[in-house]
Amino acid sequence: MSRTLTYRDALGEALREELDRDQRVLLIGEDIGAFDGAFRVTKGLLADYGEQRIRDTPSAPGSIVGIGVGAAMVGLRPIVELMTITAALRALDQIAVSAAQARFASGGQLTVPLVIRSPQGGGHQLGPTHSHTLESLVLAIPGLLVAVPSTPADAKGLLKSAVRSEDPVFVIEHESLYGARGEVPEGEHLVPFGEAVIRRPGRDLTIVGISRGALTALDAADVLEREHGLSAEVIDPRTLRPLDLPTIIESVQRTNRLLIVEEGWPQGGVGASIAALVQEQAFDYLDGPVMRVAGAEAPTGYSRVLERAAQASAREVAQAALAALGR
Amino acid sequence: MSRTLTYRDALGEALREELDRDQRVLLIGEDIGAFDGAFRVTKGLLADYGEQRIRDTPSAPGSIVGIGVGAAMVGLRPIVELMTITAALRALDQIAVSAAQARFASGGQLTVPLVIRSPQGGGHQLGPTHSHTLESLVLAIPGLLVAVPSTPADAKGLLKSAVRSEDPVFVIEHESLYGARGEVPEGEHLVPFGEAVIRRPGRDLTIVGISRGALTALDAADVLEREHGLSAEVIDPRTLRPLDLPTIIESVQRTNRLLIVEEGWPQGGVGASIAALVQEQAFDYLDGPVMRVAGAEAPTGYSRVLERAAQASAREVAQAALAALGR
Amino acid sequence: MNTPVTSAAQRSLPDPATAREWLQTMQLLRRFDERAGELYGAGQIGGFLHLAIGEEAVIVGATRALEDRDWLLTTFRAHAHALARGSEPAGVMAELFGRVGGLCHGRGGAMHMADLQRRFLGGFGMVGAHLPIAAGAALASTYQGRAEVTMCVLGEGASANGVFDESLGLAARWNLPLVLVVVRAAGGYADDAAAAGAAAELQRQTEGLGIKTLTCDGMDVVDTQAVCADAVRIARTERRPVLVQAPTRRAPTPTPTDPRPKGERDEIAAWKARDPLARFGDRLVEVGLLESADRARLQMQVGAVIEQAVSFAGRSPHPDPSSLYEHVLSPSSGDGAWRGLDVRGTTRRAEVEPHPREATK
Amino acid sequence: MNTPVTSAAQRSLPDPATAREWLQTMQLLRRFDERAGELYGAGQIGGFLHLAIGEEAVIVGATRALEDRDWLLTTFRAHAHALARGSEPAGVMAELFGRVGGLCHGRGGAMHMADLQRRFLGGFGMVGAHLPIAAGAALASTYQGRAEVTMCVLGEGASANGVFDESLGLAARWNLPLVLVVVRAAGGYADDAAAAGAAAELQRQTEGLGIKTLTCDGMDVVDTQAVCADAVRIARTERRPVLVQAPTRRAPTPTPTDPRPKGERDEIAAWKARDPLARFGDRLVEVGLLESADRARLQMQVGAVIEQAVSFAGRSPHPDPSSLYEHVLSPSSGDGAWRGLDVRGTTRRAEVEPHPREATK
Ligand SMILES: Cc1ncc(C[n+]2csc(CCOP(=O)(O)OP(=O)(O)O)c2C)c(N)n1
Ligand SMILES: Cc1ncc(C[n+]2csc(CCOP(=O)(O)OP(=O)(O)O)c2C)c(N)n1
Ligand SMILES: [Mg+2]
Ligand SMILES: [Mg+2]
Repeated sequence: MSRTLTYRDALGEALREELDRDQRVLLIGEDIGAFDGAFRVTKGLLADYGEQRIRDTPSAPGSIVGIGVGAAMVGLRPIVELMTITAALRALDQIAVSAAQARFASGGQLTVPLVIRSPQGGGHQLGPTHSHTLESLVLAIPGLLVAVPSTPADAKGLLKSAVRSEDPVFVIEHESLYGARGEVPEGEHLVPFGEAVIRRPGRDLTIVGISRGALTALDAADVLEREHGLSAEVIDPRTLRPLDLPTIIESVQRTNRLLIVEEGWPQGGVGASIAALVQEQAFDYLDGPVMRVAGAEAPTGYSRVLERAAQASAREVAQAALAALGR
Repeated sequence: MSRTLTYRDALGEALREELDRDQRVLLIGEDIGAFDGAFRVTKGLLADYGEQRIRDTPSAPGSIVGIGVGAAMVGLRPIVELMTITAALRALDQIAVSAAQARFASGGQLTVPLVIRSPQGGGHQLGPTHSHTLESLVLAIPGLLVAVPSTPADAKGLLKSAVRSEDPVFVIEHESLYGARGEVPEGEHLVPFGEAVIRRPGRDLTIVGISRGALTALDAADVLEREHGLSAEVIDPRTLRPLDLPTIIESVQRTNRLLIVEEGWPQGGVGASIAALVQEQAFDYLDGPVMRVAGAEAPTGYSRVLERAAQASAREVAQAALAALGR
Repeated sequence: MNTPVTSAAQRSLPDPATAREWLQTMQLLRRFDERAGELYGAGQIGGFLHLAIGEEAVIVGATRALEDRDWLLTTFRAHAHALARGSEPAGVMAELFGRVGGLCHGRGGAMHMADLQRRFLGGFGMVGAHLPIAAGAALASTYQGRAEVTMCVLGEGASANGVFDESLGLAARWNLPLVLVVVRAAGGYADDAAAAGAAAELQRQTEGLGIKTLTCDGMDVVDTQAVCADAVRIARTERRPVLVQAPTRRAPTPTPTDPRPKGERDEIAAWKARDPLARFGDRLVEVGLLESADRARLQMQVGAVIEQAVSFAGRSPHPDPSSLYEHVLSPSSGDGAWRGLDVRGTTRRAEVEPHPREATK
Repeated sequence: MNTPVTSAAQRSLPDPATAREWLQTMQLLRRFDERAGELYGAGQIGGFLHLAIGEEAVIVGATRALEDRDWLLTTFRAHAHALARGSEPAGVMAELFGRVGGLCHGRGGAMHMADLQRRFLGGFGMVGAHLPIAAGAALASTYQGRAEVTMCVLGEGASANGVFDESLGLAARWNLPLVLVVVRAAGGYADDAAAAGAAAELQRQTEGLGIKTLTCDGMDVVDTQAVCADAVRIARTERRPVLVQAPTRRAPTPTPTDPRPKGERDEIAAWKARDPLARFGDRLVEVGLLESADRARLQMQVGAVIEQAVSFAGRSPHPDPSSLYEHVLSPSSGDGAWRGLDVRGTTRRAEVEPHPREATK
């Protein structure tokens, strides 16, 4: 059975279910307990699970991740929350080296079943330190799985799968989606990694949307249908490592056109990766270049005008789609 | 006049010349003084310039960069050395936020003329913590210029230009090139940012090589000519931000084929960025997909066999070029 | 934990003009925050707006220990520091409105405000990130032979981050004229302010790093100024870092982005009794340094200044969306070779050579 | 700085079998390093090989304070710790050779060696990175109600990095059974080992963080073991972090990757007089716990073991290049959906649908 939940509560439900299911699961993060978490995802958990399992820490991102790594190596299933993905920049050696490479460096002896959760993305005028979309920095790192849920159901299902993973997983939540509502299956709902979902089938072009970009893509598809009679297929990869490239390629083989929508910076972005892969592997199917709509290559300004200008609207995405179709 | 110098000594010469030229230049880094720097780039500088200007620090990458940022804001021209680019992962918030966004966030009031130097790249069996190629993580960051010299002359000329830049610059040196020799102009030799160089002109396909990849590309071009009678044009962008895309596009418009050689991981790599841009902007000129030769998507193993396996040889690059040419 | 080391009453007051200036600046900060809070509620101000109601004494006291040539850095709780340092209230308010008339032309907002002319380097959103930057500023002064001091204001939350120890360690090693002012605001955002003995712990930690450590009553502007002036003097003349702990208490009323901690309902009254602005004003009146009418007049002037600021901010235009790439790089890098990569599917295509419709082959 | 707090002579020796085992393990470490140095010179071993000649006492003493159930982590100077913890010399040597018979199948090398069976988590190449990991391991033990202790060996260089303070702060806050052993090796790689008073400074810094701090003579295995055993006992029974400082002196002879510091030529003789292996062996002979012949026999056994290890390592095959992606992810993630993205221009093309020569349009 499913009911309507917010993205925030879907995450909270996943945490509770995993805490209930597996005693090895514990949460570590800044102000996740007494303060309920900066975005209230961990609301009430301290009262219900106690301070052994819900561990408040000061702001020390690198060490928090490192502690999670060590605890994971010695048998626990820690879930570490970083208050904002920008804090992950201070912890990137622990993420990229300690967490992601331990299995490899030890020849398979060590296992780091660690989950790192963090919000990213703009929309609330938080300016240059709290608004960025950094999934591409995380994706660059081999040995690290990356999930980017865009719906409450996926938020729950991907987080639960992340907790069961033997490998470290970075679950990147979108700050502007915490309040978004959607149907969420009750109980054991696991979204497998590496399975994209076609959010809307279509014939004329394929739009791949990353994180909240998947929702913008859906809105753009509406515009394209309503105003131009065009049928866009919208794909949400849901996880970036593993990436379900076959589903994207299969779609492009049918539509012969691809547009990628992401909020991150364009240089080295996820869109660039997918564009490079698709044109490498399906060049002969493409009737035009793989196009991208990315965030502007600039820090995020505080001004809401500048913040908005840095991200394309659904209408602008629709325009880019028209351009991709040569119109 | 020019003489033959090693890449290491060319860098050292650039440092000396800039220290002599501008009193505001000072060096900050781990063991750069008494120990001459981990790779001896700063050899003898402490004796010649004293401890006010050559500042040894302990291992605290984030704070070292942060100190450089503050000193740059208040009028100096600091050059910060990080012993290995992996250490930059621990300093990435200072690099990406404090250094790269201060000008923007302050509406143009603050200026951060900071140079960060760090070696990257494998070749010495240093295993998973000291061998990686992380230029794509640095490139992702708006507001940060990025130089990747592949020759001694460029090492000198780009570093000197970096010191004159009003914007923060990350100069990424290649660990395996410190001993490489080449002609280096004496005295004032400045390589401008955003000017790619065509290292070898050709007709049949374009190969863009990043950092040491440019040298591998040259070797591959030799193989292609000798063994296949093919003429490859080799382009070394030298700086990644700004990127001299016009030179690459112009070349592709002549050759209609592009292969990119880089040592970094493929997801979100520099190659993916360039591939995405070129197929977007020169699709109709391409007779086949933009192809990439990147480092394997894995940590670097200590074993020299595994380390070698993670990087393509010139011969493998030549093979990829043949594939790109549909042969 | 909040017990001041030196009771406020023991510190003698400064001269009347100075005392009045301090009071009026505190009034300015208070009224500005009250209005900003309202305007935030009304949707005129966005983002995280960290108010400083209750921190007026520590902010004014600390900044009044500085000379014009000194440098100042603070946390995300930045706009009050800009005001105290002398930035135009209109420019500060316009920044909160995200307008071109703002100190940073609407790019930084409350958390990242800077005013270089007043040697206020900002406004730093990441906890602790400004500590090494402050050390670097102090290094630049020393290196250039100028007797400037850098003051870095931080919340106690930053002291658990490794940059705290790293920066202090380097500042001590390099004899940097750096004054850290740790605002330990109970009832704040982070949980650890609640930990008993935290101030003593921090003192031990800091002294363990070899740093001279003082304490002031952050609820008393006179004491704060006196202790910080001492710290600044030591930093300037002895060229070494000094840390000042300032226990304070922010108003326990809900604020836009610091939601109200639990169980503090009864504390509002208690806080009012300690309100640093009211107490300082009362004291000035009591000792005859200020007439009650004068006090009201100062307050009225402040009110007028702030209404002008609000009005200026409201009239100032929004940044033009096309200015998005301004200040990403300096003009020296940005002209010609570089242009922001605005990937909108089509934008950059036009900038390259005209495209043939057909392939050349 | 290297003056031991407790003179070695004052500590009584353990029982003869134990003493012999310690001596022989020290001999093993020494001989292993000497051979490894030669093999490095001969090109059989690559990378950075950080030798531990002179650290035999601190390594054996510290690890002999642990029980089998306890966890151990160390720096890039890892192979000696693996040996001391009981890893097969053949597996350790094969790892240095980068062969499949190595502890980590040639993937980690000297700096990243681990042996999970012996609860040796590694081998961490980034200065200080292992401190929070060690705290996390200690947390896992406590959380699961097991009275295990985690020992984390670090160089004094790591104490200037913020992770040191962060990790100790959290370990203290959470009452973690963690023992840090700080090897302060003069004459080493980093410059700050030379700083006078650094040990006292670190003690002050650590105590400032509220951590119990002990000192041992890192050149004396008996003293090191005794002090570390004390630390382990406190950590285990009182559940709190303890730090042990161990001043040592690595042999000032040039080593493959720690080039010889300047002006230490005369120090070789001085070092020989303090050589922890020679001194411990001499003492055992002096007090009659060991015959000279026995000592030589132990040494011979060690020599034989090491030659076997060298021979094993030499015969062990190199990893197959096709195994490159093994252990990047676990089989549960790696099967099916994920495969390493080996971009060689052509590789992945074949894995997708067969390509039509012509476009479908
Ligand atoms: C590195 C980092 N992590 C998390 C945050 C989110 N954050 C914003 S304010 C705050 C609490 C800071 O407490 P304190 O330093 O005491 O300052 P106060 O709010 O009391 O002024 C946190 C954790 C941040 N800004 N930076
Ligand atoms: C974060 C980081 N920065 C720099 C290095 C390079 N490095 C390797 S060994 C070393 C010195 C370490 O000194 P110490 O911690 O005292 O250990 P010791 O060599 O004395 O055992 C440094 C700086 C590194 N490994 N990690
Ligand atoms: Mg606080
Ligand atoms: Mg050392």
